[in-house]
Amino acid sequence: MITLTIDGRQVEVAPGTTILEAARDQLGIEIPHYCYHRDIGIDGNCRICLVEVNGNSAKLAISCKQPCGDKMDVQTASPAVVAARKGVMEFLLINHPLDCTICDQAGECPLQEYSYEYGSGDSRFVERKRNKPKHVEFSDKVMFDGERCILCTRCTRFFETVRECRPIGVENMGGKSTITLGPNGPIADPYQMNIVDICPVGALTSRDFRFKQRVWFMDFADTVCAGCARGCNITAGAYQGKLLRFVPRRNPEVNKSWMCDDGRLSYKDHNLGDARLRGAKIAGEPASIDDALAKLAELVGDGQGVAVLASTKDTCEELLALKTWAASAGVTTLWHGAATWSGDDFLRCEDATPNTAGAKALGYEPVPAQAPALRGLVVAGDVDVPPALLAGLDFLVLQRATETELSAGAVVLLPGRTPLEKKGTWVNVDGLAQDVRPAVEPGPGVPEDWTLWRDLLGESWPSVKSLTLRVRAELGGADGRLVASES
Amino acid sequence: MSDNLLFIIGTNLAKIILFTHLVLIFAAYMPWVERKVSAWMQDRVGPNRVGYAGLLQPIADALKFIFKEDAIPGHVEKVLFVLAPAMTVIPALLILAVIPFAPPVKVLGESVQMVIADLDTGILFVFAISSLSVYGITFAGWASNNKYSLLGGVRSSAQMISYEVCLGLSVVGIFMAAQTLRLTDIVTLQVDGVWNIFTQPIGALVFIVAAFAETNRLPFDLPEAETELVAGYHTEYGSMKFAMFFAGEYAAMFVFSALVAVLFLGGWDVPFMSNATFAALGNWGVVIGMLSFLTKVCAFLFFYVWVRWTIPRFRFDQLMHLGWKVLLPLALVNVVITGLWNLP
Amino acid sequence: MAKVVDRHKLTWYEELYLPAIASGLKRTFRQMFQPDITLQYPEERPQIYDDYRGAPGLVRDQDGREKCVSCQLCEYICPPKAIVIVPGEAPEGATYDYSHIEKAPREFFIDMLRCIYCGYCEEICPEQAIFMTGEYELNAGSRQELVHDKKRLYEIGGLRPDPIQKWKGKDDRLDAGGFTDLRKRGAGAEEGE
Amino acid sequence: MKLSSVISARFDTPDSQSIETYRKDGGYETYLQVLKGEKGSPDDIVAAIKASGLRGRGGAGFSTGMKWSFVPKNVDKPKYLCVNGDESEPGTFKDRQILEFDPHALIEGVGITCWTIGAERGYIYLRCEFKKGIATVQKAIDEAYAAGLFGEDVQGSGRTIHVSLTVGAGAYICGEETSLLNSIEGVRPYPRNKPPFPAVEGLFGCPTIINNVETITNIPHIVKRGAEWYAGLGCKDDPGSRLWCVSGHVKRPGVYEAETGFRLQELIDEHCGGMRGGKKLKCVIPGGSSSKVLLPDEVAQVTMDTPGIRKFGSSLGSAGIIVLDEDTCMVDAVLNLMKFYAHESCGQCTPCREGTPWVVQVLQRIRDGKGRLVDLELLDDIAKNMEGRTVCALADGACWPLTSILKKFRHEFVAKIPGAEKGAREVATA
Repeated sequence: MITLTIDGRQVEVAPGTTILEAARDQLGIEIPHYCYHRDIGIDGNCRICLVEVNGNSAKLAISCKQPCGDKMDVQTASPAVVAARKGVMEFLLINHPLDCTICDQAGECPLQEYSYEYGSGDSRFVERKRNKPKHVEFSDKVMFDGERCILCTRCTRFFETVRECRPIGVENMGGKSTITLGPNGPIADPYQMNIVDICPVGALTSRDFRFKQRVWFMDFADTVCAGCARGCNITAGAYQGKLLRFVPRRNPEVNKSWMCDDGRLSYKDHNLGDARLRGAKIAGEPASIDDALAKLAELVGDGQGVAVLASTKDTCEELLALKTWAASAGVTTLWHGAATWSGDDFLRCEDATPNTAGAKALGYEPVPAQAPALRGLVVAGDVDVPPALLAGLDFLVLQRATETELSAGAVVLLPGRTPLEKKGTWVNVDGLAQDVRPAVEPGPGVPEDWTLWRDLLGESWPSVKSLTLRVRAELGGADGRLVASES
Repeated sequence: MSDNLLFIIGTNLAKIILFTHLVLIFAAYMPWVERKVSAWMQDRVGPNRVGYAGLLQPIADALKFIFKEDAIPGHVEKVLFVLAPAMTVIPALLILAVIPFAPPVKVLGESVQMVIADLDTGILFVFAISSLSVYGITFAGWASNNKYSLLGGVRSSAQMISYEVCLGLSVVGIFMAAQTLRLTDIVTLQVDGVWNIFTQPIGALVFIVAAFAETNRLPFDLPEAETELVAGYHTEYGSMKFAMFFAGEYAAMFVFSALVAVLFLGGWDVPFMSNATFAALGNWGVVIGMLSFLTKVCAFLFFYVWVRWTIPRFRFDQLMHLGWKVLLPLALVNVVITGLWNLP
Repeated sequence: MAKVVDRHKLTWYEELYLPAIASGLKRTFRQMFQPDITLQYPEERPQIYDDYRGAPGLVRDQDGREKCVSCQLCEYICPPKAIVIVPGEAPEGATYDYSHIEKAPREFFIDMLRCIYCGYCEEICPEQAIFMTGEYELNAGSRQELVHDKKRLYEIGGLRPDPIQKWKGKDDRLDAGGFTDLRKRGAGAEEGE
Repeated sequence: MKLSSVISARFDTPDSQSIETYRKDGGYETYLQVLKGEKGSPDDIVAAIKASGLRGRGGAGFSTGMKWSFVPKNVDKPKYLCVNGDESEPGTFKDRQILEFDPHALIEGVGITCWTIGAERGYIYLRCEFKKGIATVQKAIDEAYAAGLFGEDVQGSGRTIHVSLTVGAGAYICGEETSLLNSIEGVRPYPRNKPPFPAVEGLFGCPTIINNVETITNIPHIVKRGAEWYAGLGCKDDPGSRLWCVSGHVKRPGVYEAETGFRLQELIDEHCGGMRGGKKLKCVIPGGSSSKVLLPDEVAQVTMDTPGIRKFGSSLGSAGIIVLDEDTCMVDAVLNLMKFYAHESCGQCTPCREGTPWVVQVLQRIRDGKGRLVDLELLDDIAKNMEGRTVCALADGACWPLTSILKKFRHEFVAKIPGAEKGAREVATA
């Protein structure tokens, strides 16, 4: 271990730790930086992370790359450092178009943040600003603006180090340098939109989110992507109850700082609009939820010949409540649905639902190839019902967010929430239990899914938390890891 | 006095119709006057759109009140809510019964007092009835089922009760001096003698202040205090019900102005004229007396408006302080002094 | 440090209050005979000064371009939340000169029933696109009519020549950014300021 | 002063480029001796180079022997030698002479150095503009291979030594040692952050020594004639014989070889024939464009060796002596230089990428008569913000001539600023 002082405070770090990491992780000192990103490594070109090492104010060291040395004395805010940062800020801003007014990055832009701290109120730059290529379509998902670019090369390094390809690179020299597309045409990488997130300025913008809304008007929720079993951690942004974007949230155990483009754009699937089912229906006629539940209980009767088919997009809490009700109603057949898409070797899983592991752990089984003849079927959540199950049913109960062509045949229709409106636990493909939090509210007539089964049971669980505790107990592992046996 | 029943009914009916309409016309035109005077004091023009100098404004207002939808909010106590406006108007008009407007008139050779009911206990009747008007306001506040209204009503009852005492005590001096409660007699005594305002200055001061309070006029308009209570007890009222509160307030102002005139300003008296002079002039004397009386009433009504734009509203504690700790002792002192002065 | 001002001790004369009331009455009475200063509104019109804060309107510059780029700062600053902007891409056919502007409001609503005429929107606008105009007569038959949409706002704002035109004429110098111009040395291709 | 001929000794030999004439002149003898171990162990040679006091001829002037001794021993990675022939400093054209007239001397140096530092391959990195040099060197390499001087198990020594030629695209930045490595590796030639130094982690992540063409050409001479002989040449603290490139307003510009320690004034007056057209000397940039400018009275005193020139705050650099006469407009001169740096900045680090073009823009404004007095402070400030804040020394190299010219010829800048002369005079007298 190496001992050094940073801003007069002594810290002990492992050899090889950089000054920036030591200051951030051990002391919580945020040293400004643009080119450094903890998941794509170090480059050292932006020169704003300069710190003073051992009182050498003439030649400052870049903290993102300089490893800690024993007995080092680091100053992160000495006059020389602040002067250097101001100098770098000035250089960064002189040719920057300063078009925050039309820039989607505004509000979450380190250039804005650091210029608030280190920028000058007025400009000494009276020359004409440099022109560079603007609105360059890097692909159908990413737009590039060369004038805003500060050439930190995070984007090119993302492809080089994380995706091991080089669809874009730096072109030209000196002040004319700009990021440009490679000879193979538009970027085709399925993880390309991550460069939009890591771009510290508004040079790379998502063509999907472009000009949709200013971020400061939006509401954000830290939750988990429902696109596949990986369960990438995301921050979902919504404006007035409508989801506008997903952005990956760093979790070194699951997705680092990344997520796939399809998952990122899957927010659109959760904006249901008018298609949403509000309130319950009995035989196609609107009914109160209480009446519908009573009808359901009456239909199920003693549970003989009735099966439950649950979606693996439901949270463990919902699945547990459903299971408890099924057990009390005499229903012993618990199935979970399945959905697949194409996986890859990076983040995407074959399994396109987020909670298959949780459903398995709670005792739900896949629908068998040879399904027994059923009297009735209760379908919970957004799941494809195998047509074989529908043959010869006396009754079908559907609980889901929207109506489908199956709804016509359902005796009882119950409302449901989308994954982005749920609160609970999902267990991802690696058996990690993760918290899901609602990003939007569904509006009237759509209670939380688990309350339906609670009301059928007649229990008085006040909130989903009481279920969460039981889920955690059932899954084991205080740290949230799933310990339940693999079937 | 004639024994002819028809004659009695006829003359009384005529007096009732005459005086009531007089008061109602005053009540209708008083808002116009108030708005005009307010405007002048504030370097404005005032109503000038409806008719010449806005003279038809009261009619426009009345039409507006009549044709407005008579909405009764769902949350109110209906019976009292409807009753309350009437309970403020009726006492104000009832007091008219004992106010002498002019010297007795000769009709068909009979001398008829220019007062609807020339009671022996006139002034007591005034106090009895005027105390009733507080019920209207209190009921309105209560029935509106609204915290502002209720506060207005509560303030009003407290204020009325406090100042009722001073009002009563302030005129005791006059009775003591005049040794009668009949208002016509009090006037007659002043016509030949000195106006009571000169003999009873303290009583007059207390009475005038109490009169402002009793009519909920500035600086004592706490029950409706717009800035604090929205509109106090009549927040929930509209259309004709509101108009009745409105009319009640102005009618009460007229009545109290008349009382001031009768009790302190010599009623129909004109300076340097005696009862004999009035009698000598015959029915012209009645006309002169009546004009003199109405002039005094108008002057006092103007004084009402004038004070409104001069003195700001009291705080509630100041109101109580003034009523109980200043006016009441003053009135008592006045009684004592009058008593000593008139020692036989 | 707070400064303590002792309350003036009233003399018995002052404590009577009656002289003060009398002088007050004198003042108000005198005031009755002062000339009226009222403006007879529908017949007479007030003088509208340049900095008058009437209904806000959006302006176009001398080229007829809409200056608003829907940065939504006015929406952010608006104290009564009267402004709602639907941002969007600049319309097709924007002139070459202005191709740096990629954004324009798709819709722009100001709810005049909410507007408090504070002028913050004008003050914060980085594009000088929204101005408080001299328009003060707002009346309508319905609430909806008083929610001004983009069309109405441009009617109110009209044309306002822009002395700076910061977006204009950038693209025609795509290759003349000063230092790049080694070949045309001294040709004066760079104008400096 | 006397001119010397160590490196340039064979420049006038007819057909000096061919291996036959070179071997006839005693070439490759030292190399073969070294291969056989007759000149001692690698450590002995490193010690000899150290003792000779040879300094790098590329510009920084770092001790060559010292640099070699930094190569870690006992690593199983391959080691490399890179010869920096990307001669790109304005005013410097000495390496070209070696490449064109005595390529075998360079190649022999590469062989000896590779053997000494344990490298398997030496890269000779040339810029693409050296058309003739590239052809000559390539031909010489082919001849050397044909003569069996390179390859696996060279001359039965058990060592594998290759030499190969790499041609860059002609960027100034490729003369920076780490971006030269990047260029050889085939990636964008951005300079690398140091540490790690190339001697530890260089080409392809392996220990690498990078030396200038002239430095490597000196090696056979030192190994052949001994360290004492070389240390006795020229000035004591900075010994040796160097190629001096004189350009600018002198009668006879060109490459002169001389031992260090002579007086600059003598070189100009005696050998270069004095100022062209009899004009007066205005200033001299003594070590390629990236060094600080010297005024006439300084030129008269300065001796051309590292300690001697350091007294006047400048450096020998790559020995490119640029002489300017009295007619030169210093604003134009510095603008010309700054345009070069702005054009050649690689664009990696923010201060250099944004600062150099800004300087150009400000200077252009001043030249066009639209400057302001505050612009002079602004230029100083930009230079201050660039200097020492970047990965490589290009920004520093741009700042030094800028600040020194701005300081020493401030009046010329002020004269270009409309209406500023009066104000400046007041400032000066205050």
